[in-house]
Amino acid sequence: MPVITYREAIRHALAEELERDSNVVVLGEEVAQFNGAYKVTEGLLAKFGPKRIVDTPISEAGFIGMGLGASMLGVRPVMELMFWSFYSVAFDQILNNAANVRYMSGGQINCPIVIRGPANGGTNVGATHSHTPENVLANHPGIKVVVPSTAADAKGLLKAAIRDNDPVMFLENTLLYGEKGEVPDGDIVIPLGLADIKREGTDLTIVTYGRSVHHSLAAAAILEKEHNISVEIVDLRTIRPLDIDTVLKSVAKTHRVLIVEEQKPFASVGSQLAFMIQKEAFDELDGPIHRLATIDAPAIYSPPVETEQLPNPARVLKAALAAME
Amino acid sequence: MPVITYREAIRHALAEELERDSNVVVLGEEVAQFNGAYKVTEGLLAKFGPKRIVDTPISEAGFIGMGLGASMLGVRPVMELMFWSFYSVAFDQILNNAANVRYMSGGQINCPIVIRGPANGGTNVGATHSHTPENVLANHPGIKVVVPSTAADAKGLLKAAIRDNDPVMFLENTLLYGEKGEVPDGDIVIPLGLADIKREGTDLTIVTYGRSVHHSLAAAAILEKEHNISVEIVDLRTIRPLDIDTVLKSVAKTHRVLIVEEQKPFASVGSQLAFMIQKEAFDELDGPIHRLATIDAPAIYSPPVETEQLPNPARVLKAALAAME
Amino acid sequence: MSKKTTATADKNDAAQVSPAAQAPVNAKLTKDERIELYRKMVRIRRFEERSLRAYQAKKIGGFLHLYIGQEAVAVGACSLMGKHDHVITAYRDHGHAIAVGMDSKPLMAELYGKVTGCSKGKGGSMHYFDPSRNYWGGHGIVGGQIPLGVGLAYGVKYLGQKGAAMAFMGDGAVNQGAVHEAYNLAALWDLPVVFVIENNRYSMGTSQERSSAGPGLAQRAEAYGMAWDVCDGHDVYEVRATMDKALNRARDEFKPSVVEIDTYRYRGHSVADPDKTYRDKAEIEEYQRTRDPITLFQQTLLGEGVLNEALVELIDTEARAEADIAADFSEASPYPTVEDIQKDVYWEVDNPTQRTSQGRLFFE
Amino acid sequence: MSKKTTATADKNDAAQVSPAAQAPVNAKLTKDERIELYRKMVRIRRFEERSLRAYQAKKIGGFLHLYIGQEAVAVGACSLMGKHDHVITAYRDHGHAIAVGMDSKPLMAELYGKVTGCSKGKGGSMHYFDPSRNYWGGHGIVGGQIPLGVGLAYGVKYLGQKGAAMAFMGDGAVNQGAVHEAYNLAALWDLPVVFVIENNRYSMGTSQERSSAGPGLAQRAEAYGMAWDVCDGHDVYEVRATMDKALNRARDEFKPSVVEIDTYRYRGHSVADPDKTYRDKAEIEEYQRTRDPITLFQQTLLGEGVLNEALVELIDTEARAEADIAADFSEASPYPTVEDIQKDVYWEVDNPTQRTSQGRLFFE
Ligand SMILES: Cc1ncc(C[n+]2csc(CCOP(=O)(O)OP(=O)(O)O)c2C)c(N)n1
Ligand SMILES: Cc1ncc(C[n+]2csc(CCOP(=O)(O)OP(=O)(O)O)c2C)c(N)n1
Ligand SMILES: [Mg+2]
Ligand SMILES: [Mg+2]
Repeated sequence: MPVITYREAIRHALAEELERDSNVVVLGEEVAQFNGAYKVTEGLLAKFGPKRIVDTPISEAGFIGMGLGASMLGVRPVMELMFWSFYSVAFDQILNNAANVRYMSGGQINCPIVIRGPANGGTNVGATHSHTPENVLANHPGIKVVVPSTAADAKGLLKAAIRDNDPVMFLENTLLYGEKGEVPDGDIVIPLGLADIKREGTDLTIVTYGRSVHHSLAAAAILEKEHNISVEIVDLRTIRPLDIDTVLKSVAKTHRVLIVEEQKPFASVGSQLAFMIQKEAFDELDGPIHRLATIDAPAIYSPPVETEQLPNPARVLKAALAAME
Repeated sequence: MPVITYREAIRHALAEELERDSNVVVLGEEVAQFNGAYKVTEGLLAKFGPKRIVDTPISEAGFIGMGLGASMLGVRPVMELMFWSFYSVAFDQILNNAANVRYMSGGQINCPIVIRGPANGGTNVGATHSHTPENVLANHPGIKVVVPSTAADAKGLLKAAIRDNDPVMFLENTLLYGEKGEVPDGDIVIPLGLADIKREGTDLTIVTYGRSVHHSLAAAAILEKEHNISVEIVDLRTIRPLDIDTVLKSVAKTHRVLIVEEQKPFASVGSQLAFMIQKEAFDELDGPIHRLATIDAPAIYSPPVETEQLPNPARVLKAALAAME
Repeated sequence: MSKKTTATADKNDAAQVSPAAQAPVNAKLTKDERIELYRKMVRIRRFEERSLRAYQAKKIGGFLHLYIGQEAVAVGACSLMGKHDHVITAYRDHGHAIAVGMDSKPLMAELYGKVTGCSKGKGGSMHYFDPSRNYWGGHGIVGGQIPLGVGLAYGVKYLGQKGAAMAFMGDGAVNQGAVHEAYNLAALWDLPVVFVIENNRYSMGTSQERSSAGPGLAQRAEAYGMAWDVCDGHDVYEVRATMDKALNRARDEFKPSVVEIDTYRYRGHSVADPDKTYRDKAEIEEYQRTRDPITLFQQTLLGEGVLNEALVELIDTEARAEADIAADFSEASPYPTVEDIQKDVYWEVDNPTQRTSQGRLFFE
Repeated sequence: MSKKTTATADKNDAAQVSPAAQAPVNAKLTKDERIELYRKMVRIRRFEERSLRAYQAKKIGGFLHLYIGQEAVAVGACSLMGKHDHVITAYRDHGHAIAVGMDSKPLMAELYGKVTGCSKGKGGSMHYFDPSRNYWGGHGIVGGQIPLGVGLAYGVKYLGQKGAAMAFMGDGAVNQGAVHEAYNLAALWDLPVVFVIENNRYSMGTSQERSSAGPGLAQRAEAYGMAWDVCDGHDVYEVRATMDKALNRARDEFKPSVVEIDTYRYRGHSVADPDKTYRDKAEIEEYQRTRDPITLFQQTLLGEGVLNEALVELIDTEARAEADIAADFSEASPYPTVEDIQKDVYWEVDNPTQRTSQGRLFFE
C-alpha cells in the first residue's frame, strides 16, 4: 500500500472530490496562491484553477457565512480555517447558521459544507492559537464533528465528509501533517461515526482520538512490556456521530476505562464519554472512569512546558496506571 | 424580609454597586433610554446619568471588547447582552481576550468585567435565541460562570461578581425575571463558588442550577408525597468555580444522583458533573448517575412543544423515578 | 397590446404622485400587475394586524416583529424577482414572505407553532423559509444573514446562472462586523448581491444617530468602492425603480450595491415594546397621515384609473378574510409532537435509507 | 538652550531629505532625542536578526513574525507617547515593545519560553505585554485587539485623563468585523483613539488588492465620519508628524482617526513563510536599497550633523551586543515549571489571601 503523509492524504481527498464533483469548491485564507499555510492545498490551484480554489480575505465570519449561503444552493464548499482557533470570530455563522438553518426551516434546507483546518496545541503558538473546539462544536445538534488520527482515516473521512449532506466540521492536526501512514489506493471512503480499534487489549480501554491516539499507543507499548497491562485503544475518529457501541463493547471486555483527550477538562468530549459509559455500562466498571486531559489553563507558550500541559506518553502512562489501581 | 422580583434584585445589585464604586459602568443595547429590553436596568439612567449607563450600537464584539479594554485600565464594566445567545458574535472577545489576556501577560493584567444577560429557552423565540452557553463558557479557564436561580442569589452573586477581579459571566433567565423571593436588606454578597442546598433529602440528590432548580423543587414535592422519595436539591449557583464538595457530601448521603440542566446534552455541565461524581465518589454510587437535559435538537419554536423539549417538573419526576430504579 | 396602452396611460396620470412611475420598470407594468402590488401590501398589513390580535389573544408566543408601515419595501423589491433571484432577510420577515408569494396559511400557522407552518412550527415568527420561492429566511441574529446573502450571490454566479441576491437588513444591523466582512467580499469578488437597508430610523429604541456614525448608512458602500443609492420606501414605484437598477447592476455586471430605503414602522419594535421611550405618538401619526405606503399607492392607482373605490374595498375585504382564514387554519392545525423535535436536524436522519454515517447522532 | 539651537539647525539640514523634519514635533527634537529614535530602530533590527538566528538554531519555537523593515512605524509613533497614551498591536509586536521602552532581555527570554520573559514564557512572540509602559500587547487573533484599543481610549476618557490609545493593525486586519464595529464605536462616542494601519502591502501571501475592496484602507474612515491620513512609514519624521496630528486630535478633541502608514516587511510573513509565491526578490531588494527606514534616517541625521560615522558604528555595535546579551540571558534563564501552568489564570488564585470565592477553579 502507498505510504503518504497525513497532509498528502487530505490533499488527495480534496483533489479527488474536486475531480468527482464540479460543485466542490475550496475556499480559505492562503489556500490558493500561497499553496496553503500548512501546504495542505499545495498544487490545487495549478490543477483546478481559481474558480475552484479561492483565496479569501481575513474575514472568517464573512466567508464561512458565504460558503454556507452557497451551500444552500447546492454548491459544496470546503472551507479552510487556517487554525480552528479562528472559529471564535465565525462562531455565529457556524453554530447559529450552519447548525440551525435546516431545523428552523423545517428541514427544507441542506447545508453540505465542510469546514476543515488544524485544531491542536503543541506548536508553541500560545493560547489564542491552540483551541480544540470539538466539544463546543459537538455540543450543537445539526453539526457533525470528525477528528482523524492517521493518514488513511484523514483521507477516507474527508471524502465522506465532503459527500455528506450535513455540515461537517473536520479537525486536523498540524503535528500530524507530516506523519506518514499506509493509505489504500483508490476511492476509500470511511463512514463517519465508526470508531476504530487501533490496538486490541484486555485489561484497560483507552478511549481517545486525534493525536492522543499516538500518545496512547506509545504508552500502551510500555504498559505491555513493563507492566504487563494489555491496553485496548479505541480511536473514536468521529465525535458526532459517536460510535459509543464500540466503546461499550470494549469496556465490557476490560472493565477499566481511561479517556485521553487534548481538551480543556471542563465539559469536554471526555466528560460526555464518562457520562455515557457510566450510565450505560455501570455494572461493567471495576473502578471509576479516569481521564487524562490538557492541564486546565490557557495554552502556555513555553515549548518544553506546553508538552507537559498536553497529553503525552508519560502522562498517559501515569494515568493508565492510576486507572488500573 | 422584603419580597422582590429576580429582576428587581439584579437592578438593586447594579444600583448599589454603581453607588459604591464610581468605576462601575453599565453598558449594553437598550440599557439606558429604553430602560432595558427586559427592564432590568429600568430607572438607572435617570438615577446615574449617561456616563454610567450607556446604550450601545448592535456591535457585541465591538462593545464587549471595548469594555474589556477599559477593564484593563481599572474601569469595571458590567456589560448587558440582551440575550446570552448573542455571545456568538462576541465569542472571540470573550473567550480569547477575556479568558486569556491575564494568562498571556504572565499575570500582569486583570479584567474585572462582568457580562450579564438572560440565557434560557422556554420563551418560544427559536434556536437562535435560546442558547445556554454555561458549558462553553466554563470550558475556558480564566472565566467564571454564575447562574442564579432566585432573587436573593441573583442579588448577592451579582454584587460578588462586580467586585471580583476576574471576568465573570452572569447568566440570568427571562422566565425568572418576574419571580419573587425574599431578599435580605442591605449589602448582601454571596461568594461565588458556594452551592446551596435548596431542599434537604435522603434518597436522591438532584444537582441542578438556574430555572431547573424550580422544576426540581416541584418534582421533589410530588416525589415526597406520591412516591415517598426524599430528594435533596443542590443548587450549584456557580458553575466555575464549582462547589463539588457540597455535591459529593450529598451523594455520600443519598447514593443516587440525578443531574437536571437546561443544556444540550453533549459535553454539557452535567457531563462534567457526572465525570467528577463517578470519579470522586464511585463507591458511594448505588447506581449510575442519571441526567435530564434539554432534548437534543436546536430549540423548537412551537410553544407547547418547547416546554417538553426543556426540563419541566413532569420530566424531572420521570427521570428521578428512573434514577431510583 | 392593450396592456401597453394602459401602462402608458398610467404613467402620465401617476406622474404627479410619483416621478418613479415613469421609470421603465414601472411604466411597463400592466394594470393587473399594479393591482397585484397594491393587493400584496394590503394583504401584508391585514396579515400583520390579524397576527397581532392572535398574539394579544395569547394564541402566539415569543416575538412578533410587525412590518406594518414598511410594506412597500418588500413588495416593491420582491416584485422584481426572476427565476434566479434570491431573498434573505432578518427577523422582521413576514412582509417578504408574502411578497415572494408564500401563502398566508402556513405563515400564520408558523406563528401559532403548528406543524402546518412554513417551518413546521420549528422556526417561529423570526424564522420563515421557503426555498421553493428563493426565500432563504427569516434570521434572528442581527446581521447574521448578510454573509449568507453574499453566499447566495456567490452560488448564483458559481452555478453560471443570471440572477441576484437581495440581502435585507435594518438600520441597526449595519454595525455588525459580519455585514462589513460581507460588503468587502461582495465588492472584492464582484458578486451579484444587493444589500438592502430598510431604514425605519430605529433599531429597537435607538435612533440612527445614536447607533451609527458617519454621513449615511448606504454611503458606507463607498468604503468598498460599491455603488449605493437611497430611496423613498413609502413609494412602491420608487422602490422598484431603485432596486431595478441595483438588481440589473448585479445580474448584468456582477456588481454589488447598497440600497438604503427610508421607511417607518408604526408598531413597537416587537409586540413586547411599550414604545414609550424613544419617539412620540405625533411622529408615528405624522407618518401614518402623510407617508403611508398603502394609502399613497392607493391614491396613485386611483389617479391612474387602475383602482376604484369598489376594488379598494374588495381587496381589503378579501385581505381581511384571507387573514381570518389563515388564523382559522392555524387554530385548527395540530402542533408538532415531541417526536418531531428531533426531526429536521440532520439530513441523514430525515433520509434514513440514504444514511451513510453510523453511530449516535443524538444524545440524552 | 543649546538643544533648541541644535534642533533649529537640524531642521534646515534635513529639509531636503524629509519635509516632515520641519514639522514642529520634529523640529523641537533635541539631538539626543534624534539619536534615540535612530538607536531604537537599530536596536529593533538587531534584536529581530538575533532572534531569527536563535530560531534557526531551534532555541525558539512557534511563530516568529519579524518587524524588519517596519521599524520607523513603531518607533515614530511610540516616541510620541505621554503618560496617558496607550499602545496595543497584533502579533508582529516586537518593534512596538522596544519602542515603548521595554528591555530586550525579557523580550528575548519570552521568545525562548523562559520564566524571565516579559510574559513569563506564557505568551510567546505574539503575546508581549507591559502594562507598566502602557503596552497592552501583542495579540494573535487578527483584528481582535482593535476593540480592546477602543476600550483603552474609553478608559482614558472615562477616568478623566488626557491621553490617547494607538491601536495598530496590519493591512489584512481591516477586513475583520471587529475592526468595523470598533471604528463605529470610536466615531460615535468621540473616543481618543488612533487606528494605525501598518500597510506592508501583504497579509501573509495576499496583496492588498486581493484582500480589500475600495479606494483605500484609511479612506474607509469616511464611512464613519472619521478623519484619516496616509503617510510614508519609511520616514520616521513623517510618521511622527502624521501621528502627532492624529494623537492631538484624540487627546484634545476626543476625535478618533485612522492613519495608514506605508511600510514593508523584508522577511516572510513569519519565519515559516518560504516567501516564494507572492512577490519577487527584486521587489524586496528595491525597498531595501531605496526605502530602508534605518538607512534613510541615518542619512538624514548624518546630513543634520547629529550622527557621524563613528556614532553610527557605535550604535550598531551596542545594538548587536545588546541582542547577544539578551540571547545569553535567555539561554541562561530557567523555563517555567509545570506548576506555573496554572498560575496567572485567575487573579484570585494568584492572590490567595484576598480570595473571596470558594469551590474549585481548576479541573482535571
Ligand atoms: C447580534 C444580535 N444582537 C442583538 C439582537 C437583538 N435585537 C433584535 S432586533 C434589534 C434591533 C435591530 O434594529 P434594525 O436593524 O434597525 O431592524 P428593525 O428592527 O428596525 O427592522 C436588536 C438589538 C439580535 N437579535 N442579534
Ligand atoms: C482571525 C484570524 N484569522 C487568521 C489568522 C492567521 N493570520 C495571522 S497573521 C495573518 C495575516 C495578517 O496580515 P496583516 O494584517 O497585513 O498583518 P502583517 O502580518 O502584514 O503585519 C493571518 C491570515 C489570525 N491570526 N487570526
Ligand atoms: Mg430599524
Ligand atoms: Mg500586512
